[in-house]
Amino acid sequence: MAMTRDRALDTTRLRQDFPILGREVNGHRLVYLDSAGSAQKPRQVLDAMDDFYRRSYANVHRGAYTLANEASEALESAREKVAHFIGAGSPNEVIFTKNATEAMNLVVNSWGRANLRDGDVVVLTVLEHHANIVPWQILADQIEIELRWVPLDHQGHLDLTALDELVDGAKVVSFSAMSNVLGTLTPVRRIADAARAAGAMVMVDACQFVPHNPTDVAELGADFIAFSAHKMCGPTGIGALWGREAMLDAMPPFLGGGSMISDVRLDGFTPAPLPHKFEAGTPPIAEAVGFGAAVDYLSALGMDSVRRHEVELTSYALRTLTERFGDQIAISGPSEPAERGGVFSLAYRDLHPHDISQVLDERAVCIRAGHHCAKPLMRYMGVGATARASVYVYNDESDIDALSEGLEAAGEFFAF
Amino acid sequence: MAMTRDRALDTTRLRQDFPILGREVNGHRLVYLDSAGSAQKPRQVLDAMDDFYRRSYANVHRGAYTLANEASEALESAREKVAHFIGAGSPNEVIFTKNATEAMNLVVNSWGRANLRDGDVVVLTVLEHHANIVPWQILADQIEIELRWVPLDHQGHLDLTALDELVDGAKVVSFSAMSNVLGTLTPVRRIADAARAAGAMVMVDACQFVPHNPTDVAELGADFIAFSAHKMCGPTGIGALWGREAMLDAMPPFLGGGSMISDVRLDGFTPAPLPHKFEAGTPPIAEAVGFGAAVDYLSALGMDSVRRHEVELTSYALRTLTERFGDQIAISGPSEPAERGGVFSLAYRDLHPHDISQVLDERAVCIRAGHHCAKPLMRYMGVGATARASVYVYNDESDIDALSEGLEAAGEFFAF
Amino acid sequence: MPGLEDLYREIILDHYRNPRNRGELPTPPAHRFEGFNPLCGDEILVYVDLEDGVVSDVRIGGQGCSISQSSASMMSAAVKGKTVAEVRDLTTAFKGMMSIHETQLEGTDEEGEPPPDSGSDIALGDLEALRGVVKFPVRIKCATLSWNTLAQGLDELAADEST
Amino acid sequence: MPGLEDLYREIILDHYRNPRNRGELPTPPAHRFEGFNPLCGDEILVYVDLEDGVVSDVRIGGQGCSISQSSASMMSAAVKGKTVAEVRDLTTAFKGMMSIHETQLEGTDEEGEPPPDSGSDIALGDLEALRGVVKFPVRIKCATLSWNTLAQGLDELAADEST
Ligand SMILES: Cc1ncc(COP(=O)(O)O)c(C=O)c1O
Ligand SMILES: Cc1ncc(COP(=O)(O)O)c(C=O)c1O
Repeated sequence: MAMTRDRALDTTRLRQDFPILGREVNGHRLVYLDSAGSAQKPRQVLDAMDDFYRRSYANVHRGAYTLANEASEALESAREKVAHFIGAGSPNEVIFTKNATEAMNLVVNSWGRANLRDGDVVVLTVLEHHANIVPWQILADQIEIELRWVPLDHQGHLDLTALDELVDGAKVVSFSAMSNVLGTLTPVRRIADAARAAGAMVMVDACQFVPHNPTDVAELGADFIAFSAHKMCGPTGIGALWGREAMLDAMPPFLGGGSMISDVRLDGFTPAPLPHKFEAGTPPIAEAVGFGAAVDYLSALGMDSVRRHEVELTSYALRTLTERFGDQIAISGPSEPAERGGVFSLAYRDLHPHDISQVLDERAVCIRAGHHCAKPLMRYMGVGATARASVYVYNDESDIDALSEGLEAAGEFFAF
Repeated sequence: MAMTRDRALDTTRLRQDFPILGREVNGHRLVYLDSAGSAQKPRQVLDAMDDFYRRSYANVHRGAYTLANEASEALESAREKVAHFIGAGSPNEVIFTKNATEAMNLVVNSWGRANLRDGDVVVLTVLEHHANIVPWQILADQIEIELRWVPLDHQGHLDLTALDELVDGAKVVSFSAMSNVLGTLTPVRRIADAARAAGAMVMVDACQFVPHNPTDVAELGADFIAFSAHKMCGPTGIGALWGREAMLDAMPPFLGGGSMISDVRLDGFTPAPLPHKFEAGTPPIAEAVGFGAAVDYLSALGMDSVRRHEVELTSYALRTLTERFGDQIAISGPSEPAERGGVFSLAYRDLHPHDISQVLDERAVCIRAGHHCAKPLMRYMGVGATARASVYVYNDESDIDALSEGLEAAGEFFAF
Repeated sequence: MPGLEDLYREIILDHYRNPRNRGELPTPPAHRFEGFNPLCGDEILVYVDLEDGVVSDVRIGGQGCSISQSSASMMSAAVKGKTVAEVRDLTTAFKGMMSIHETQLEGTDEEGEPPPDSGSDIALGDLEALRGVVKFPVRIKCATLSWNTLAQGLDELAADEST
Repeated sequence: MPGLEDLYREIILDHYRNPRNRGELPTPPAHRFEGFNPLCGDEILVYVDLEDGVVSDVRIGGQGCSISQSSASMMSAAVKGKTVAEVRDLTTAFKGMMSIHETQLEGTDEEGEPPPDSGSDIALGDLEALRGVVKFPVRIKCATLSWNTLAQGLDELAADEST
């Protein structure tokens, strides 16, 4: 593909920022198409963490010495960056967790235990990731909540024809802003408005949304959103929960320990104010520094451009794969690029996802084969697994072409 | 201090491994005496993480491609290293958490909810860190457990004269193997044996023990131990829970989400086998790599040598500080180096810890001033805060001397 | 770096394309064992008829990748007519072959040789073709899925009968 | 890099060595307000006698570092004889001075000047000596502890009276 001047992102230049993309596997250049699983990291993020450890590392919030002070400022400035990135009203609304999964467990446990009673209804959708299903099922072992499921239409959109009935009487509506299997973007605001009108709390699993779209929590209309740094060019070991300050304030603590208290006596404790109330123990300090750097990196690219880039790539992928393979390929999810992100679950001939992925790996094309932590969705789709390719800022048309050629090769290899 | 050949560790050479120790603060070389708060990191650990991100990064356990495979092997090999470091019977007994605090919350929630009933007794000690107090207090809001407290003797040892009565009828005995304020090493085996004889589960907060002593879980005799990587030359964002396999096996999951399941259906889920059952969501992958590298680093030094080094330094500190300041200084905890670690809570004249720490910081001497997340102990000691200096592998006598001179200067500054 | 041909031997592809003993058996009298691979969602069904401690018939159902399907197909051919004790020995031998040997993972050239500690003198026959799988650690679970399903099923049966 | 002398002005050390209004007042009629700094464990007690909306007497108890103790001592001297409304204004002015101003944190040379948006025309007198604290962010909580304790106490009192 020739580069044209009016592209949303200059991927050729940008790829230089990602050391791992210079690697070869099996003699081929790495074609990384598993960013929905986890994104690669630019050197700006890696250097920020490394420099921090080499210059300013100390535990935070407790020491009066220079390093401790620098470390605390680094942590809190990362919190401000993340808050700003999603349009939060205050950094106090951003809780650092170990990943998005912990963020959702925090809400289910803290808000859930304080607010749910036997017989209460929690509405989920069938396209949810396990992280937004299993915590509710664990809670359901202790409080007899009823789970209701929003179904899908034939294109993998949420089927909202019965939305009003579904949310009627519900205490919670919790759903993903973008499916990590189908790529579907869900109408967050519409669902949130309906849910709030019905008096329900709204949590949004924004793991696949925040890394790929401009995010403004006020616009989304949810009470809580959860996301992970590692899917947005940041490090492992850190995620974030955003919540409305008044709701977080009213919630009981989740994990107990250092930092999350104002006072501890033998007979009880007084929790600290936000955000520390929900951050027990030594936080992921260097990881927060990396998270902040990731947010800086993405902001410099511009989230509008990131989204435009992915729409371009999505159009290219849908078009070229369909042109090449016709009805030998089925790509799940909405056919309209504006309604989806760059995540493509493929069914190709009758090849098993594992076998496709194996042949692709031989050519250094990395895709995910499996259930993508969405087994209820797999059952709903009537499959055990899918082969999933997903793109991010560093991918371009040549990566889609490599995928395409790899599929061709897999088809030949297993032809019979 | 001149170097002699028969020292336990060659600190002069070893300091070269720690980039941050080359830094100057206020024109002085950094004298880092807050390793009980968090330890500094050798380049071996930083490089391991950086290399991993630059060469082999991908999400784990889910992909069939080369990078995903390398990342999974890196994670599991780190688990094996940590397991080996503490003498665990199997890597399945090592659960990676975000920090030691989460590890203890995991036990309190999972084991606690499954096994404790109204009226049950949990025995703690007054020297506990908040991480081993507050989770129990949170649980006590839901199950009416009674907390009993082991007192201290005048030297800061646990007073075990009434041990048998204290553990009698208890369901849990949970205590620290080494105080992060007093430095006291507690008789873990003796307490564990008494507790187990009484039928109680035994959890050990080993945050200050594992980094500084050869550790063999079989010898300790506990059911669970918790510790954090960041206090043992490893990164932030990761800690570990070790538990007896049979006990972990019998426990219900704690956090729900991806990776911790074998199957998820709309009507329920089946947890995965150990260790994944307790590791919901994307784990701290690069952090595990760093944890493994930290364990390699410490193993290469030899934990016997690490302990000997700290006993040497402790003797030196206790001796020189007392010689210099006489009854103007009071150092908490056991006076016998063999009974303690290198953590020194100081009361110096009537200076406030904050003011001491401020004057020391001017000279780049980093100590901690505060309650060290042990407010019940502070109240027990009748103080609001202490000034705490603590040593690790990279400290030597010159650091103690710098502390000593700083104290002298603080005394002069505030003299009246 | 091992190549695709190490994994996908011709005989494996043949069993994948033409699976043996595909189908179901009426239960009872047959026993039905179910297994799944939580990593990829593959599911396998193994039906066995047992007569006097001998596997008189076997059928394979479910879905999976070429490795799990061909392994199941080969297994069905290998166990038919064997006693339960013989099936157990064969399973041990097969899983021995499938366990990861450091030297092989390092990528030395000993593809053809049996690992030194496979130790058993049980002939694996066609199953030898699956040896290449050990070089692709994530695929080992695919190759052993049907075997684990059958072994666990037989164990449970034995446990049921002894109570 | 700011030095110790920026933090520990002579007047601060003087209030630390010779704290004004140290002690207790009988409650009632006095009010007793308690505050603590969770980071370092410092605790402060502020006793105030109020007569017709005027702070007629004040005493300081508790323990803390030189900054929190001297700030409390200066506060006690500053508020005695003032109306509650005046105390509120003074608190606002003081906390305005204590809020972190980026430029000052960067370490420029404007130690002496009031930050541009402190804006109030209330004379802080001796309290100006605490201005250097803003360069030591962790110590700001020490300097504001007594002020927050008093302000919160007065707020609660007002709330109680209005119900
Ligand atoms: C004795 C003790 N327990 C628990 C902790 C908590 O460890 P973390 O903050 O890494 O969870 C610490 C350290 O802060 C400690 O010293
Ligand atoms: C939609 C969705 N939700 C939740 C998660 C869980 O994120 P994490 O594993 O970082 O906690 C993921 C990613 O795996 C995801 O794609």
